[in-house]
Amino acid sequence: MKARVYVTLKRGVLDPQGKAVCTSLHQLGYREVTDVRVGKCMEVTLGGLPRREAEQRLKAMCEKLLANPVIEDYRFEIHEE
Amino acid sequence: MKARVYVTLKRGVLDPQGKAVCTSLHQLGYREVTDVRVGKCMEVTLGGLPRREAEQRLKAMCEKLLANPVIEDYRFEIHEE
Amino acid sequence: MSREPDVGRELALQHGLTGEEYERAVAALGRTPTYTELGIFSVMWSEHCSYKSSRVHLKNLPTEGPRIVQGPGENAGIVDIGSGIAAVFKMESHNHPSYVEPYQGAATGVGGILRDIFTMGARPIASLDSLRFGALDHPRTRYLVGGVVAGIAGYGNSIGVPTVGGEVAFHPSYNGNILVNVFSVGIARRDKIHRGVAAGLANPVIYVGSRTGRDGIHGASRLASSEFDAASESKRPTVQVGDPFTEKLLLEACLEAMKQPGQVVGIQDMGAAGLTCSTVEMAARAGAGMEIDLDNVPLREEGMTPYDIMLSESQERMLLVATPATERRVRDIFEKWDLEASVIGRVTDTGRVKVISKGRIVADMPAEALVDGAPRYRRPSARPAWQETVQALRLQEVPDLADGNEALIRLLAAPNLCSRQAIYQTYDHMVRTNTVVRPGSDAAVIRLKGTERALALAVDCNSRYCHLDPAEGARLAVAEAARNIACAGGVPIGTTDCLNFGNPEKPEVMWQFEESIKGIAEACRALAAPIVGGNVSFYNETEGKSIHPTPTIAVVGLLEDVRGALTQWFRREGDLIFLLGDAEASLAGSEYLALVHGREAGRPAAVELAREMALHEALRGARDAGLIASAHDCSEGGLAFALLECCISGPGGAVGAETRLEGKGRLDALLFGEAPSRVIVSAPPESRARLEHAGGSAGVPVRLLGRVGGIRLTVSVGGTRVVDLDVARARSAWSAALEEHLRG
Amino acid sequence: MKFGIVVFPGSNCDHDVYHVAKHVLGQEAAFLWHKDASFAGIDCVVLPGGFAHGDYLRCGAMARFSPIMKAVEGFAARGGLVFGICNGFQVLAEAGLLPGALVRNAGLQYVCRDVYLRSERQDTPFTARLKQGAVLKIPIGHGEGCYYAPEEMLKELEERRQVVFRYCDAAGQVTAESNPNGSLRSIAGVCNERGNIMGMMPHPDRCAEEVLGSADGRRIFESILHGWQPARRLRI
Ligand SMILES: Nc1ncnc2c1ncn2[C@@H]1O[C@H](COP(=O)(O)OP(=O)(O)O)[C@@H](O)[C@H]1O
Ligand SMILES: [Mg+2]
Repeated sequence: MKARVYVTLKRGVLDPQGKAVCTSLHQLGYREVTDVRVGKCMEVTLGGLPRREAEQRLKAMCEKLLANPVIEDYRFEIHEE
Repeated sequence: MKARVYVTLKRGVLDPQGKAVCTSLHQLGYREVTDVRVGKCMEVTLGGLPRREAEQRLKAMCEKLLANPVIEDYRFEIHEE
Repeated sequence: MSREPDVGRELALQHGLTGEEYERAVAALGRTPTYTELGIFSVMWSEHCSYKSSRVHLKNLPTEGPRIVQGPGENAGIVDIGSGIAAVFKMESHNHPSYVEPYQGAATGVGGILRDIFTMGARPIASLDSLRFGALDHPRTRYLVGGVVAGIAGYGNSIGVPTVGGEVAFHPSYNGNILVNVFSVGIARRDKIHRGVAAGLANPVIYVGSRTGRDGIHGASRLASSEFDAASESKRPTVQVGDPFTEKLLLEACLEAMKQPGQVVGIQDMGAAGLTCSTVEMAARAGAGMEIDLDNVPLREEGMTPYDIMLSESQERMLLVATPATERRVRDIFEKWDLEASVIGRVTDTGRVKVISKGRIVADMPAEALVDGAPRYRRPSARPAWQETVQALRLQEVPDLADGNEALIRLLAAPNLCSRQAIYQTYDHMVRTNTVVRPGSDAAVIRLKGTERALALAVDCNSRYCHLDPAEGARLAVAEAARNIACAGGVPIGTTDCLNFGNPEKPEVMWQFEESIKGIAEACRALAAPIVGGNVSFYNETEGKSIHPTPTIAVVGLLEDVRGALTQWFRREGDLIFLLGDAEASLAGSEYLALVHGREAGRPAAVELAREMALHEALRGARDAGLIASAHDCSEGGLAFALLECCISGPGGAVGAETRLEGKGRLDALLFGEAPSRVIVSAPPESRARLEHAGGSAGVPVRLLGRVGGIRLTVSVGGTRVVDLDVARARSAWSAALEEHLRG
Repeated sequence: MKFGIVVFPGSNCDHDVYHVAKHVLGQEAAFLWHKDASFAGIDCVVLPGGFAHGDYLRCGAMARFSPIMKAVEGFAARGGLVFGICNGFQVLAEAGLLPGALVRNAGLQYVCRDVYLRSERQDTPFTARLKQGAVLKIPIGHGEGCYYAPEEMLKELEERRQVVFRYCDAAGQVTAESNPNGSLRSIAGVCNERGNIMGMMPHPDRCAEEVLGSADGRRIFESILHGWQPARRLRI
């Protein structure tokens, strides 16, 4: 089973990296871009758990380790294979 | 219009970050996790282009700036709002 | 497993061996090599690993001296610095990988040189980076600078070894082939030095560190030993990714294992050509043999063949030899640091490296034949026909200046002359709390805790000089690096080099190389700074166009008393300013001529090594006697630019100076002409007589130029003010320029 | 006094702090391996700079789960002094022992240079030797040192006077130009409510001796000595 975990900065937290990417895209001529936010995406492979339990455990992983609740939001999707 | 761009390391390319996260999850007791790969996800807001053209331009942005084709793969999805 | 290709001449050619080399390989084995063996030959006999084109010339370098503990031939050179401690240092290139993937290329370059240092039992204490990029207006340059600098920072900062200095230059000859040379120095107790030897029959051979993946297969033979072309793109999978965290663990674990005498018999990092190079070299150095079983090598990927495993260049791996009695303890130490350690073989006395996989012998080769038996070439060399042309410089065609202000303003923001702060500020240059003189002065000074002493470190090469006159350029590079050391108050004790050249199969390139070696040898001999190790990087070409010859020189100096360290900037209002050395300088090969007149021509002013040496001694004498407050080498940009740097490069802000130059001839040459063996010092007025006397007895001219003070730098020649600048404004323009250039 | 210096895999200023404690201050010092948890005889625990566990994911994120962090928490709860420098600050913030988070520098780059700090209060064990308003010259070396906390939390911090250091200019003025990383309210160091845990991004360990260009950092270590055992005041 694979899960994709997305971790993004909370609204309100400055994202200088996103801003820099946006500026670079403008310099390259992509003027249509009005905003960029940069986050992390993690592909987690896990084995042998019923989906319900996997969800619970992933939620715990996110809250404990994968995201910092002061600055980040997270969400995840589970894909069976 | 919003696009989500995912940039991940190519298969076979060492992902020290993913390795470290995986080890950490094990130490926290999440033994069911067998692999973690860490990538970037960018939320790009763009305005006023027909979808077809937006796709082409996003592809070019990825190849020129957002991903490093030497070690990274990318994919993106477009969401109209 | 898929069937291995049939080995024959054709396949050998595809592996980069020549027909004769293949025959030599067959003769060495007495049979046709297996596929794995062919792979091993191809990397061991690649230019990068075998030095086949350079060896005959490198022999001519001076490598001995009373302080030298270990000259070239080991992973790094070793120089005694007293109190039972030794400095262990070396410089390495990572040019091609950095062009292909700048961040990872540069990062793994740092990782590689650090392993060379701690392999010897030394703790790395400082690094320097010498970088060459193409012209700023070349479309890839900014991207490459960003990636390389971030890669050096990313790896060095993380692992906690300060990058305390370096150099950066831009020139179109590097448009398609940048240079990334990294120097590192470590400290070891003299009685705890380790070497890469596989000694002791039946001793266990232990693999430690990261798992082996498919990264970098054929990095040494394909990337580092052939020219670049459009097809290089397809070589991309050979890029390796660095993991500074694992290396940090490896560093600590290795040092811990080596601390206990006798616990580790021999140790070598797996750098270029990975497991192949480490097994073969360790066996050959000890005159012993080794038998390894690939089934015990920790792998990262599935389906790896013996060929892949032997040739992988995965980073952060080491090979060490313990004893049956110490094996357990060594493994415990690595376990403590969360690292894998697995016994992959034993030391034998057969003189052969035998590789087994799944019960089958996949390679069985004489170690000697792979190392000392490697081909050696005395390649044809010829002075290029254009050498004459570029050396011709008719100054009559170059209009002189009436006033130096405008030119100086241009120089201070020029890519090759402006402040490097934007780069070195992204490097942790203070970790380990030894950095007494930080980047931004002629040489960095690193104190040695527990002693009064310090090391001074500098790296240099002006490749325009080398292009115009390779032998002289090399002499000048050594002289300047040593002069930088002297300016900081140190005595040179050893040198390492990184010789970056084009394709050695071209006679002109070979000639440049030979000339450079001659120059380095002469200068190192004269300045008593023997070469203890280095690196040759050939094939720095793109589409047939070679880079300027770039023999980068790093000199390590010793200060007996760290409190005697000097910096380049003026320190006190009212101090007098002197020039030590001759005022005479030349526009030939100067930055000014290139920048303002777009010409790179002439023969650079030659260095007289005896005078250079006398200058250094006079300088140190004056420093020891407490006569001087600052010392700065006059290099690119000439006297006027050096004066300006003395005014604006101090961390506390700008300070003015009022100066007067005497000189006949052209004003541009007087202000911006370049010449070796010149140093600007500042000294309190009461030192004047003694300073002049000291210079006189050493045969070094001492000329009063003016006085520190005010908020402007003025230069008068024959009663006319030819320079008059607000130093605070100059400082901000100089400081901001590089960032602006890089932003575009 | 005995300093305990936590060694995480990836700590790289552990030796620097040890040197200050032992050779500059002449105190006792011991390394505490992250897998151990014995604090016997330790008076002040220091979490040094570096990149614990590679700083992968987020700085300090993984280090907070090292076995020793439970012990650090217990030690602090009993009133022990806990001092996080640079990466150590990041670890304490991730562990929730200090409020807020350290995020990527606004300029995106790692920055290594001297900055100035203003001491905001004297009544902590870490600043006993620094008058309120005192200005220190001190190096920074980080890529993720931008202090962030949500607005309400910032308000609370200010009300409870938990901001210990702010970036400022040489004259002690807090200005936008003197803020090297975009930290909110120019915050460079904070403490917990009780005042026995402090974290700061700048490196006092890098400026505890004149030969390194500034000895201002020594005053923080001396404060710890002074504040911890007033009986020893005369010896300093
Ligand atoms: N790539 C770099 N990394 C670190 N420091 C650098 C780098 N390039 C230049 N520097 C530092 O900037 C200062 C000026 O360099 P440079 O102009 O080459 O000096 P010089 O002319 O004395 O050789 C030196 O202190 C040098 O160490
Ligand atoms: Mg130089």
